[in-house]
Amino acid sequence: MNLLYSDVETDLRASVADLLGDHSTDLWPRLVQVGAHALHVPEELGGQGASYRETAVVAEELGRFVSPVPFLTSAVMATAALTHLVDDPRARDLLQRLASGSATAALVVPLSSWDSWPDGSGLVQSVAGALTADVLLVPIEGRLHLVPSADATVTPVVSFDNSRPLADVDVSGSPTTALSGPGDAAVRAALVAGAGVLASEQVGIATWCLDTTVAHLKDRHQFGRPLGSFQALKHRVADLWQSLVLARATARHAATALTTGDDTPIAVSVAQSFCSPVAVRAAEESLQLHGGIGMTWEHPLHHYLKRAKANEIALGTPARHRATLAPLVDLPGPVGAFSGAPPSPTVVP
Amino acid sequence: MNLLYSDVETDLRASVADLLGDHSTDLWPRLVQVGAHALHVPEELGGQGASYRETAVVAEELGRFVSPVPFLTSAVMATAALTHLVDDPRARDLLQRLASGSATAALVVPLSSWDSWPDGSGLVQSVAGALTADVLLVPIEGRLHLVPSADATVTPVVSFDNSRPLADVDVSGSPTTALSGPGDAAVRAALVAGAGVLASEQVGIATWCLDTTVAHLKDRHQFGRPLGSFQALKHRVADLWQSLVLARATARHAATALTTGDDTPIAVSVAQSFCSPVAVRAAEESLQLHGGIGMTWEHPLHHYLKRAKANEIALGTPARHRATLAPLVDLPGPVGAFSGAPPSPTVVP
Amino acid sequence: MSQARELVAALLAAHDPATSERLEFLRARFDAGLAWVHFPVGLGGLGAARAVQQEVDEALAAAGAPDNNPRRIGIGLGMAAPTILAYGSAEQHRLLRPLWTGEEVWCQLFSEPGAGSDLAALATRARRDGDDWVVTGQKVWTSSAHNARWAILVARTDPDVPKHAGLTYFVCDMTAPGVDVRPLRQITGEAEFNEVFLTDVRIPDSYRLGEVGDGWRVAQTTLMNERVAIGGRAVAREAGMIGVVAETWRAHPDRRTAAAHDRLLALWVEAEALRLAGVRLRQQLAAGSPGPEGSAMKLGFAQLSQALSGFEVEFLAEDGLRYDDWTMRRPELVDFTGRGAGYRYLRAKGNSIEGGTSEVLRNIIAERVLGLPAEPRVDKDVPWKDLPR
Amino acid sequence: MSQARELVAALLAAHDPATSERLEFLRARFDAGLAWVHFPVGLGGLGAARAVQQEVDEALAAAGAPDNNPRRIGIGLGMAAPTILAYGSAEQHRLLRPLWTGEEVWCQLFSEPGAGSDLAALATRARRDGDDWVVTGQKVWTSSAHNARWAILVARTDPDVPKHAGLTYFVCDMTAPGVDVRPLRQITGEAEFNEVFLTDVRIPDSYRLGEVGDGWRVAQTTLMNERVAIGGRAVAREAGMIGVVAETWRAHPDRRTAAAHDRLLALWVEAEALRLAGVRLRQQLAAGSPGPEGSAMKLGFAQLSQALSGFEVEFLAEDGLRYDDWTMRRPELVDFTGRGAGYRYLRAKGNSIEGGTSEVLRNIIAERVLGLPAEPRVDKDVPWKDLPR
Repeated sequence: MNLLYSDVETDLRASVADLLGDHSTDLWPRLVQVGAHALHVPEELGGQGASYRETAVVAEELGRFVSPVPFLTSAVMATAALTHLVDDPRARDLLQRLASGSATAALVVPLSSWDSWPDGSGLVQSVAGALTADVLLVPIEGRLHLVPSADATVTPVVSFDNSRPLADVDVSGSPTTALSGPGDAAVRAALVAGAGVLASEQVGIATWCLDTTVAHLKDRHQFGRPLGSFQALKHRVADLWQSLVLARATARHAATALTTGDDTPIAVSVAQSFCSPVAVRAAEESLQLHGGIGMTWEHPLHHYLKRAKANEIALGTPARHRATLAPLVDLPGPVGAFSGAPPSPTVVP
Repeated sequence: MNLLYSDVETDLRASVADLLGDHSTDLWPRLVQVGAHALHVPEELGGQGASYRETAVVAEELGRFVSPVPFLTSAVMATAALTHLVDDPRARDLLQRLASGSATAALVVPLSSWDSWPDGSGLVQSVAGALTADVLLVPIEGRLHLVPSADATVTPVVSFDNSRPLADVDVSGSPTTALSGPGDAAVRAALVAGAGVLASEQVGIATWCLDTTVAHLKDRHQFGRPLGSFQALKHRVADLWQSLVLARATARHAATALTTGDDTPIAVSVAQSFCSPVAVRAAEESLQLHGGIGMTWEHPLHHYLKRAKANEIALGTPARHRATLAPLVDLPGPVGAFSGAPPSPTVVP
Repeated sequence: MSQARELVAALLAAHDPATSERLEFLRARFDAGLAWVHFPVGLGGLGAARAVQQEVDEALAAAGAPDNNPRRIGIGLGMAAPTILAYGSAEQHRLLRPLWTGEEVWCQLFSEPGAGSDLAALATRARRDGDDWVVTGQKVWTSSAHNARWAILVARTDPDVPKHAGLTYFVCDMTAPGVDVRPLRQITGEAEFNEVFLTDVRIPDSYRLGEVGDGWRVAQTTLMNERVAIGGRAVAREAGMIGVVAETWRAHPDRRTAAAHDRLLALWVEAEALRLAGVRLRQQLAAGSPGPEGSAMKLGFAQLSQALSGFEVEFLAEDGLRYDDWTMRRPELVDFTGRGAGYRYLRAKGNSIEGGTSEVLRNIIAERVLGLPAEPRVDKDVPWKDLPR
Repeated sequence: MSQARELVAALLAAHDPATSERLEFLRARFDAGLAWVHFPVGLGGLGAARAVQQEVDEALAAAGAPDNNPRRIGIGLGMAAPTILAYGSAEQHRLLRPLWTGEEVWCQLFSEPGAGSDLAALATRARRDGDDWVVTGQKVWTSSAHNARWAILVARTDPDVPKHAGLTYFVCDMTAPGVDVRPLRQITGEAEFNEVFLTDVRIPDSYRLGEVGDGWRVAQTTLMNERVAIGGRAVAREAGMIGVVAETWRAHPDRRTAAAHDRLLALWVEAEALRLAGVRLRQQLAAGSPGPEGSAMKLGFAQLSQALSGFEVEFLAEDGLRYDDWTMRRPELVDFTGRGAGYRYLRAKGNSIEGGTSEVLRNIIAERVLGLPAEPRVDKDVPWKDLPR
């Protein structure tokens, strides 16, 4: 398991960063142009034939820029679900459309889903990516169904994180096409891939927060000295940096595990449960160390705080991932005790 | 509810501190001489007729000096248990002996007991105060039994906290005298009084740790400056002081509640669960801020660390007290979930 | 005490709250010396002990008398009034009556974009011009500025001396030409505060409070009263943020987990500890030995609000992903616990910044309470204009 | 690489591990250049890349060859040897062979009671006397001193210049008259370290490493190698403290609570994150770009050990109140996770102090990694003798 960034990955990061730093044009088409949306899709399905390691590098950059693109939802999650059902030609067709960049798709589950999700035959709340998706992937009674979003009721909701806007989705009454193959396993694959890649996004967010804070502390003077010369503040950013070193290692490991299929469940839940608190703390500390300016709408910091905090809920909170880990690492809970994850109204395995 | 120290309490503190600061003589007889061991015992039973508020002030000082005296075990816990059974003349007699200072007693439960304790008919491990007690109070089948310690097997154990040495106690085969009245309620009263007073002891420990650390930081120079001029260290002791302000308020409230009978269960569990982490953190931070010297046997700090950490377990860990609070403050746990306290081999209500 | 009781009775007799016009009643109350009893006679007070106030307030509230909506005019009552009383001329003292009745709202022009924790470094310039001062600069974090008739203002009158020595304190007419108030939107979406741009604003010298160059000392009076105000509130068990979050917990049995349960209980205990510390602090104040525990309260309040509101958002999980409204509102009163969980989370972030950052509080505790030595200071003897920025 | 393989084969052919005497084998291995392959030829090495070492070690271990018990002689291997190599004379280089074979144990005489984090402030004096230096002072935290034949020593040769400039680095014969080693008992009850009192100890000038006054720079080589050694160890999942505590958890189903469960899982995740960061760090080292992550590892290791061992004592509750043994032991090797939970808890407290405190590490990270400005320094240009103490 190589946890470093390869030269190819470093180049990829640089070109994605260049692209994201230029706010003048619509980001998604340009990401598609460089193939960033289909990195881990096999070449025979129209993708780049790279791996989740490269995909995770793009996710880091999207975190660093809090970019509002359907990368996680379409390029990672919907793609992972369809890849799982690729024996069905309709899944294969859609996958190729996604890989070509001519369409995006969204999995119709609440963004907070991890080990359970509601049946999609009724109203599904807080779905990410649905507002811009061309096709919705809806889990209904164990099968994944395709629904053109034009046929569904997609209602925008006021989202805590405006950079990943949510919608309530209702496909009851819409014509749906059931894909053959194990729909639940496909959803699970999508959630695992999403969670693993999301850890890298959190690393990107934390990286931006640390870098921006360090720059601010060097620049801003109080009491005749740069803020960054005050030891209490230095120690706090040193601690942040320390956490980020660890977070990056877990995120790289998760991306590698998604690629190799080795150690995947543990690697993903370790990364998810470790990286989210680091990203949230980085954003919170960054705000505090910026002082008043960090409380303003005008400063970009709040986008990072909101994205980091929403990501902490997305695809399983840290506590839920810890509960997932318990049996995997042979650390059982109290005898006869509750597992730690709240029951969901409609639980699908 | 008055949470301040009265003038009487302040005077009491000063005279106890004088006494404890003089290491030349055996402490316990001198504490008895000033009546510190029987403050909250009614005058008609030979006590001082003061209250748990004064008792708590003495406990604070005993914490500040990590004094190895049977105050908590005999003057607080055994006394509280016997007070509960005072209708039995044998209990009354023993209480008067304790109040006169001619004997000490110990309740035969593990020092870690809170909401459950083993039946005393077999071996009871890790009992505090038993090594020096004249009489043992043993809960057997719902009654409290008196056993002269000469008749019991009291085996010293190597204790983590040498300032409150423990013993394993076995009274099987010893002649015992059952006191009339509700023994379980008496044990419960002893544990509640002990836990409430122990919070003040923790405040005393934390106070010593903070004071000693501040003095060290003023005195010790590194890099040509007093350590206390380094902002990162200043902020850490400021945070300790802040926690201690809160801890002191909870400990005063618990002592007041033990006195008035008002709000007692909540006040005691709030104080216990709040003060122990503060005392442990104060001792741990104190060690770290002293650097290497704090790691030596020669420096007194380790006695405080060991006492604070052992106290964290004594009479219920913070987590157990939080579990106790849950129903009292209407914060129920997950539906159908485990209550948070581990089951004990022999549970007595 | 009985004097106050008699005066209350007389006021109520002369101005039946049931029939009196609100403002008329408040003016009469001020004139009766029952506004702030510890103020001097003639300025809304009786020269009485502070402790008497509570009795007066309770008696008037019991009689159904209107109050002056103190939260709405907090800056006037808590910060401007004590400073005007301490340093004001007789002419300036006339500002107190409409201040207290709420006819005239006050705001505070202290903070600047370049001077936050280091308030004494502020750059807004006041140049003497005849009987006036001409003021130019930018102030920030000004609540109520858009409603305010008056402001208290600190400006730099001498840049050639060290920063603390070159400041002067003024009363500023917010309707004067050159005062431009712009809403400052926060991360919550609201614009609770303002930026205030001052461009050649003329302030008569008679609006100066204290001596020229003495502004730092005058400002200390203002700020000390702010801290007392923050630390002094009485709260009931489970009031404030803990109450809201506990209700959220009770309302969602399906979302509870055992780990979250322990965490919430720990926060509940911390909230109760903070409440008890507040009770103890007020008892110390009442006993005449205030003590420095107020800074512990403010530190703890910020930490707890942030921990609780962060917990709540995570606990709500799916619901925590939603927000109530991002449109730019202009609330008249701040309510830290109002609106939704997302708002509470974001707003609480300000608690460790506004009114003195937690970092400055820790410095104060370390140096003034614990007596630790100050760090090396590089800006004490340098003319303000030469300080690195 | 194939050269090393050939040499290993030749060594094994000439000295069958099954029949060779241990010391004889180790000497032969040193002479074959297979001790530390990155050292020069003739000094136990081949002038090869560091990466080759692992292959050599594995091949020899597979053949059942004895090793030099590296943990027992860690200071010699990790600190003394690289410094002797970098600064030593040909005569001094002869110390390397018995150092590597373990025939001669080394210790380190750096820390003093008055100079902890501020090592450069040390007060032990070395005065020139003919061809010798005469050394007097007190050193502390010296592990292995009671077994050691040699020490690396930093002493002050010039108190009239700023502290960093007046130091000189020596090799000290621990059997020389005036060297008094006393056990230093720790809070665990053990005496793992020593105090070393030096009274008029004579050290020949030929035992000096580096120039007079250059001791600080020489010591940096020593300390840098210490840090690399700390950061460089490979660990398996659930190795070290987490493994012990996880086993305690598994062994006590009756003591488990849901809240403790979540806490333990969080610590397990942190241990795994630290392990992965270590893997990544070693990959960076292997790729030739070491990076500063070693300090993150040491910080994290100390935090985690302390959190885990504190958790374990509390989890054990009644059993956590007991200790295994308070008699003063003199362990030859430190085992952070050995003995009982109480020992682990107490011993872990040293992890954030020994080998550079966590506070110093945070300073280093902030200044050298993140590039934040240093704090104002008051001791840079002051003669050592005039520094406040």
